[in-house]
Amino acid sequence: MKLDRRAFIELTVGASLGAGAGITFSPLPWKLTDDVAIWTQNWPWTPVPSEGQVSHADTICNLCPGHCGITVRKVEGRVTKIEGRQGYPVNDGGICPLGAAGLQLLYGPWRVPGPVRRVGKRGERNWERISWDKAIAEVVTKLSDLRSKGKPDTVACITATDQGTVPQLFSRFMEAYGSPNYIRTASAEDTNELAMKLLQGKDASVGYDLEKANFILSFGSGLIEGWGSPVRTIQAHSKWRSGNGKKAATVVQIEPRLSNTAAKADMWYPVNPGTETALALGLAHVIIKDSLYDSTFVNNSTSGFAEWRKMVMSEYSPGDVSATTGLSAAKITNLARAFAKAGRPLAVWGRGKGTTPGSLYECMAVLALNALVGNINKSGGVWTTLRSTDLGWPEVPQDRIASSGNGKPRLDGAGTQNYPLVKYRPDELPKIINDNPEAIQALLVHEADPYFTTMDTNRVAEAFEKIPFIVSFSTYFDETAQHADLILPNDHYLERWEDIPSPVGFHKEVLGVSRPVVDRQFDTKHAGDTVMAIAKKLGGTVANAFPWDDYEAVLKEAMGADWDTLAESGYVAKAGSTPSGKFEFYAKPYEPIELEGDSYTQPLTLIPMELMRLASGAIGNPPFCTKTLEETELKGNDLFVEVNPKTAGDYGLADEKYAMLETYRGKAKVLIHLSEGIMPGLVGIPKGLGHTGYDDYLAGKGVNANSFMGVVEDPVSGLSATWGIRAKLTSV
Amino acid sequence: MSTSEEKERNVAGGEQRTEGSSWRFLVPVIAFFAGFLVFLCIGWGIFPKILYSEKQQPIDFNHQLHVDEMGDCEACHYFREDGSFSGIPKSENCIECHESAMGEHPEEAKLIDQYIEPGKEIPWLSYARQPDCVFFSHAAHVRMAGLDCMTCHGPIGESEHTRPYQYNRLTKYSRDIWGWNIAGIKTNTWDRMKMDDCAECHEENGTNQACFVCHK
Amino acid sequence: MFDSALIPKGVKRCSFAKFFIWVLILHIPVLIGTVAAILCWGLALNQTYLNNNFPFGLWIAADLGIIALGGGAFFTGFLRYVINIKELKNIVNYAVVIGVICYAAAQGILAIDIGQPIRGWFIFWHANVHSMLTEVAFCIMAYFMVLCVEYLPLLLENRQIFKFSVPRSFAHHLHEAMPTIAAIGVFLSCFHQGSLGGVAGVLYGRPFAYREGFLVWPWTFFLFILSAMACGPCFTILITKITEFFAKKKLVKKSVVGILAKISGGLTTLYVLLKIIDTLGWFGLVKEAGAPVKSFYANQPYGWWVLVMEVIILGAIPALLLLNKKTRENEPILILACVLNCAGIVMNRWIMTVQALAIPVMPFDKFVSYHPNWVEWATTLLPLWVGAIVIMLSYRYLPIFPQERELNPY
Amino acid sequence: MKDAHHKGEGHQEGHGTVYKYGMVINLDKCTGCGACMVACMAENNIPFRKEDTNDRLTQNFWMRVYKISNGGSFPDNDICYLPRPCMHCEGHGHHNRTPCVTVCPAVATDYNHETGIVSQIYTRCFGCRYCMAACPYHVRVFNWWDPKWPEGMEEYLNPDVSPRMRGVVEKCSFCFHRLQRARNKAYSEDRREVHEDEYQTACTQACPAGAITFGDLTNPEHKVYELKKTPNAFRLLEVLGTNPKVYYTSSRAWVRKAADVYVGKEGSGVTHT
Amino acid sequence: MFPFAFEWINDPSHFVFMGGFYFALGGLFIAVNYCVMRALFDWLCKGGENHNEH
Repeated sequence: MKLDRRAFIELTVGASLGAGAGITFSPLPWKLTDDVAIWTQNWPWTPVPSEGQVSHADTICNLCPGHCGITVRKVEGRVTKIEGRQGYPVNDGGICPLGAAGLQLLYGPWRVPGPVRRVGKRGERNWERISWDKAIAEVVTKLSDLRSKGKPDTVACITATDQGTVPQLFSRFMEAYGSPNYIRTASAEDTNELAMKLLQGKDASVGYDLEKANFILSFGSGLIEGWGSPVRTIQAHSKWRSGNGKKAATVVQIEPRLSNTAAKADMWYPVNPGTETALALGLAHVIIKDSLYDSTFVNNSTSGFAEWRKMVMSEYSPGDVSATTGLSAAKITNLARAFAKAGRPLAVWGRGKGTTPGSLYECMAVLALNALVGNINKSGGVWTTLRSTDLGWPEVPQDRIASSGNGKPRLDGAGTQNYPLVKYRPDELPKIINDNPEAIQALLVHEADPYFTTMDTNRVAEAFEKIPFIVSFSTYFDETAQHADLILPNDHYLERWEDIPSPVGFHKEVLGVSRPVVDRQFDTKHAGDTVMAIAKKLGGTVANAFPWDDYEAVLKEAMGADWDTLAESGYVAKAGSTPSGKFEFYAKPYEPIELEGDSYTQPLTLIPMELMRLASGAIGNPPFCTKTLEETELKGNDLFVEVNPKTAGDYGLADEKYAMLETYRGKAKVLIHLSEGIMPGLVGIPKGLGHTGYDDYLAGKGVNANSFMGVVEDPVSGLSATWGIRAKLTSV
Repeated sequence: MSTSEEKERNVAGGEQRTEGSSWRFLVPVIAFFAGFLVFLCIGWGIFPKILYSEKQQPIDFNHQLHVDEMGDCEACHYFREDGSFSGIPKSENCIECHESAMGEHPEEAKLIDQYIEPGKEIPWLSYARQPDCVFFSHAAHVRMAGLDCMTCHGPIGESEHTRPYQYNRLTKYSRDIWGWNIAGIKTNTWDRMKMDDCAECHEENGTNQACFVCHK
Repeated sequence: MFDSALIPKGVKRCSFAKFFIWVLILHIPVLIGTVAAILCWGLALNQTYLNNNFPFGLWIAADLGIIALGGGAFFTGFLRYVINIKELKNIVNYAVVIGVICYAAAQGILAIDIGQPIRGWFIFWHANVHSMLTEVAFCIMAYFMVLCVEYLPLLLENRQIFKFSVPRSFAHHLHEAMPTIAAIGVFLSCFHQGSLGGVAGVLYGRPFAYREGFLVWPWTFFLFILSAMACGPCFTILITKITEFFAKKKLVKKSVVGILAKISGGLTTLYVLLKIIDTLGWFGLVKEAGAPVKSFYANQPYGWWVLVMEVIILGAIPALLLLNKKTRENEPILILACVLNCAGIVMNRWIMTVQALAIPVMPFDKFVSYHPNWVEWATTLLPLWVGAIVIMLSYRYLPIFPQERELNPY
Repeated sequence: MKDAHHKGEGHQEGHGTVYKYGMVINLDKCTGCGACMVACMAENNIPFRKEDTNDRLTQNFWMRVYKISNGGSFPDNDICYLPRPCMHCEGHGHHNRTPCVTVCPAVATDYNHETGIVSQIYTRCFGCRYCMAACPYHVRVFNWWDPKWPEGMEEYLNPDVSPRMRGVVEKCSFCFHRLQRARNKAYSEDRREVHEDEYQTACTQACPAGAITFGDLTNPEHKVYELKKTPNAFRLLEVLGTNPKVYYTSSRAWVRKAADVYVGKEGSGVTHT
Repeated sequence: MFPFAFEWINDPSHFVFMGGFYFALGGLFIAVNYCVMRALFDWLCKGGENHNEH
């Protein structure tokens, strides 16, 4: 058979048709189509979480001073969910966005993997891993060298709070080492404690019985935006709203901006910013004039009322106050009457989330209002919550160097003659260090991020440069850690035992203990153990100050009788001890807090906005929370400042367009958001953005609000009373 | 080939045929059937061999022996109190008896020095592992429907040796899921555990067939 | 010439070199389109400007448009084989070629548009018979097979293949069976052209696109069929004119084009009338639902001009131009009318998909506008270039135009 | 051959009773804190990206809190937060016409008569996104990217919810996996019904304000049964006839009016801040 | 797509939809096969003579 071209074509066509038919009648093509489709359903890069025994464990969230009880859901060893703990006296099952996103902080790439030493310049973020012994040895050599040079007082230590065993260990270490400079980060607690000292003569803070009050007058407090213990306050707000039909409580918000609290309030009075004290005194004026005040309480449980009354009645008539605050006299009078006549009225102080000290006079004026209607230490009123910082530990042995160091005055001037009652003035540190570079030779930072949270970020940066040796105990690579020389990472709050003091603004005392619900993820060590290890290595009296061998022993002993209930249920709710003692009216004349900058070149007023979905304290915002930010707050890497359309019209600013925000302290490009919710002439900037630490889920997004504002000293308390700054906005 | 001659041949439409004999037409037909048979064999015979590959279990486990010893399946494959199913036991279940060697079987020796002592989990290859998108509730089937293990897992309880774990290279599914017979013919219920098999059983018993009953 | 053995007898074609250069030039946009497609498949659909507000964008609008323009194939086939207008014999072949290209293009674009193309066949295997998209997928796939079968005889009539007796008799028998095949094609096309209309019409969650209707189907079902029948022939005429321009020779007699234009004119007028009635009916429906129609056209790029442009400028005017004889006969006006008609239909498809999604439904929704990015444009135009290459090949090697030899004796 | 429509009543009867799960969200209590959004993302393995804040329209949210305003000028401006999960629309008629279920070409989404929940099966969906066009509430989101968790973060993924892959549509499932677990528990106690407190969604459980109540709308013992009848209760886009399962209550008239398709006088629609 | 599939329900919409579809596909299948068979028979029985008009 001759194989010519035609036959060849016939052959191939025949064979290929046969092959086609053969394949079609075999499972090959159909099975492959099915399997390739199934392959797309199980791509190797799509994670498959491992199954296993589900268990729950209770602990306490330590991401903010709210200290909510949380229940952790675990699958075998993995923690998969953080939920609010049912029945916990503070938050009873609810949780806030930051608490719910806590796992992103536990497992995130921003965790410090182990003790690391800085390589290269500060802020360049490259580290080398070293062992714990070597790290501690390095700290010890540095500290003992300073001690030998007789300069123990040049060591400073910053912690978030001074209550609880770990902060007490740090303050005990500082005392044993010989430095008086143990400093707590600034917050409204400073002013509350100072007010309590002045007005009640007690070492206590202010607690509010929000749940039972039926008329809430809030002076700019972000009640449902993170004030006090956020979840507890939001649940109180729900009680006020759930009178099924008739309202359980009336809420009045006094704030120049329509915050979420103002929106949800029954009445929102936008007063000119900075004039809240005048309004408080004006309300007092009307209450006294109409003699609506609780005379029995005022007569026999207060002192200095006559003089205070004279001061209030002389200058704060509704007419004058309406001139300064911009609120009509009629409104002021009606508000005062409504407040006084309400069954259980309650005036609340602490602007925003209470992260800045604010004006002491304003705090005392608001407390005086409460005193006027006699709701001090009564249900639905203001409670003095005693603060116990002594844990019954033995006396701190001090050698010669230590006692000489402790003798020296504190760097930040707290407790010296010009600031007698103040315990800590953290916001002053940058100015002090910049004025006297040798002031601090070594800085220990625990559970705080001063580099980010202290006002006037540029000065802070300069100050940090001047401190030769910085040690951070941070669990995450936050700003301070990134500018530290050595990081001795503390365990994550889900990995460690720690006693948790009573939540901020809570009228009852709830002592909690957080327990490790997941084993250590990284080579971290409990900060208490690290401090004790350093002390033991330093030797001498510093070592003797710590008779315990590990932190758990410290905790058991410190908790004493409560330890059994704490170990079992994780918290102890103590009955509030009502201290006796008179309430003193502070009759000094009031001068308003002037803002930095001049009103001619900087016509606008910049005020910080504290958002519920944006962590503005030492903890960086986890990615889940940053994702929930509104598109009128953050877009790409630029944050929006809120401006009233009228103001924008006057200064040629357009919606969603760039503008240069300039103040006496800082300058940066921002986006403009026209909002009818803010008073003309004001510029609102969200607090909590502008991080450089953590990971680029958060780093580089927005500008740090603190970089625009500087410290304005409160004439009465000496703390920083900054509530804003004069600013200029020019469209770019 | 000049255009004229070429045109002429075109016009004729190539009708004159080469002088081949009349069986010439068989050439494509044979080619067709040859191709057909070859590819049929490839499809049915060789393809399954390539598609499925095989692994041995880490330990050759003797179910029969353990069932005689322990009583029934629930001894090792038990229900947790929240109703979820524990599945293949962890090595801590084995430690209860095999802390030290109970006989001189080589597999037990292997178990002890490779897994019990170092405290490692035994990486069992689960025959009936459903993909991640499937939610299978043993409680619903064993407790409520009263099915016995044999219906889906077959007579694994009486097996003396673990059969090799065959899995599909592409989808990573165990062969027990898509089925042993490439043609999809199912003789007993445990030969295949695909969606259609679940649907078939649900259909017969009138149980709910909404998507979220079996999917997650 | 190199490939003279393949060129049908009695026609003149340009040199193979010139032909090959043009094919190479066309390969540049094809390459760009392929790169865009690979980007979409490889890096997922974030490469486009589609988002959660605009799940449908240029791709779906182009799909609907291409299939409406490809309606010329089924309608011309319907006229030629079912209504038996013999004259159309000379253009039905080209209509089929255009149809194949359009339907292949639509399926190609869909393959890029869906998020998981590898399991796209689930639409057939796990079909939900109530969904308009299932109906579209089934009928497009089926009609594409019909079109391929209609294209097959043209392919077999290539000079070299025609030499073999089996293909020759197969082609002959196919011609005999063509009326039944065309009838099946019409049956299928009526369904999927309608379902494409139903795609938008059934969305009762979108007041802008929702139309009540007849039994199961919304009015848009019938409007889309009618508009496809009206504008399909126009598109065929347009492509024929363009081919004649590039081929620099007359390929189809004026009378044949005239018939198509006349029928198309009548149908376009009917379509515009029904479209106006439907729009008015829709105004009533929406008012009853409480949404003032004004708000549909309040957001800037989609102002009232959209409605005017779609129905009047690109609808009524071409209808009138095609209706009366004088303008229909005049060549440039005919081309203008065809262009306007086709543009009107494609715009209608864009409005029923992208604008329907742009109009905010919840009162507190923000209006967001969308425009396609280069990846979407490149992949949408990719089938256009591939189609051009296929037309060049078919024109060169297949006897598409029976009247060509008659019109250009040499 | 099955005779009854598997989606119809006959077949889905199953053994358990028929539930109709729904939600009542009190907008007076809701503070807009976003805990529901975060809890939902943590529970359902929802991915997050660095560039999420660039474009809100490609973000993946199952529960999204809308910030709505009455459009007044200072100081009469008022804002309200409106959490929007999936409405699990029931539609009308015997064969319900849930907008997204009727349009899905591959039955990747289905309305379950026994629980009233619209399921979404990610392995069946091939990403044609037609259901996203059909849903007027913007509930359905598409995986424009392959989800990727930073190194180490896959530890916290919840095994009850399978992480999705690129190219598929996903939406709020009313935390159905919790009903699956609750059923397991019920079966292990030899009962079929699931009590109100055994099956609550992640957002309901997390809400600090207790604004979200979840339960069976047809069961008088469940709280939602009463709450949905309060005079101030309303539903989003009621007039369209989607018959959603999520009710909202608000004492403010402008909030109630902001829910429907411009119902009432002309141009009563609200602008946005 | 097939009566044995999971989604298949014997109700009018399935019969109409799938019926129409299989009708169309079947029609096409028959038409094409008819032509193929006729072509093959021409080739097998008639062998040589052909008709070259087309």
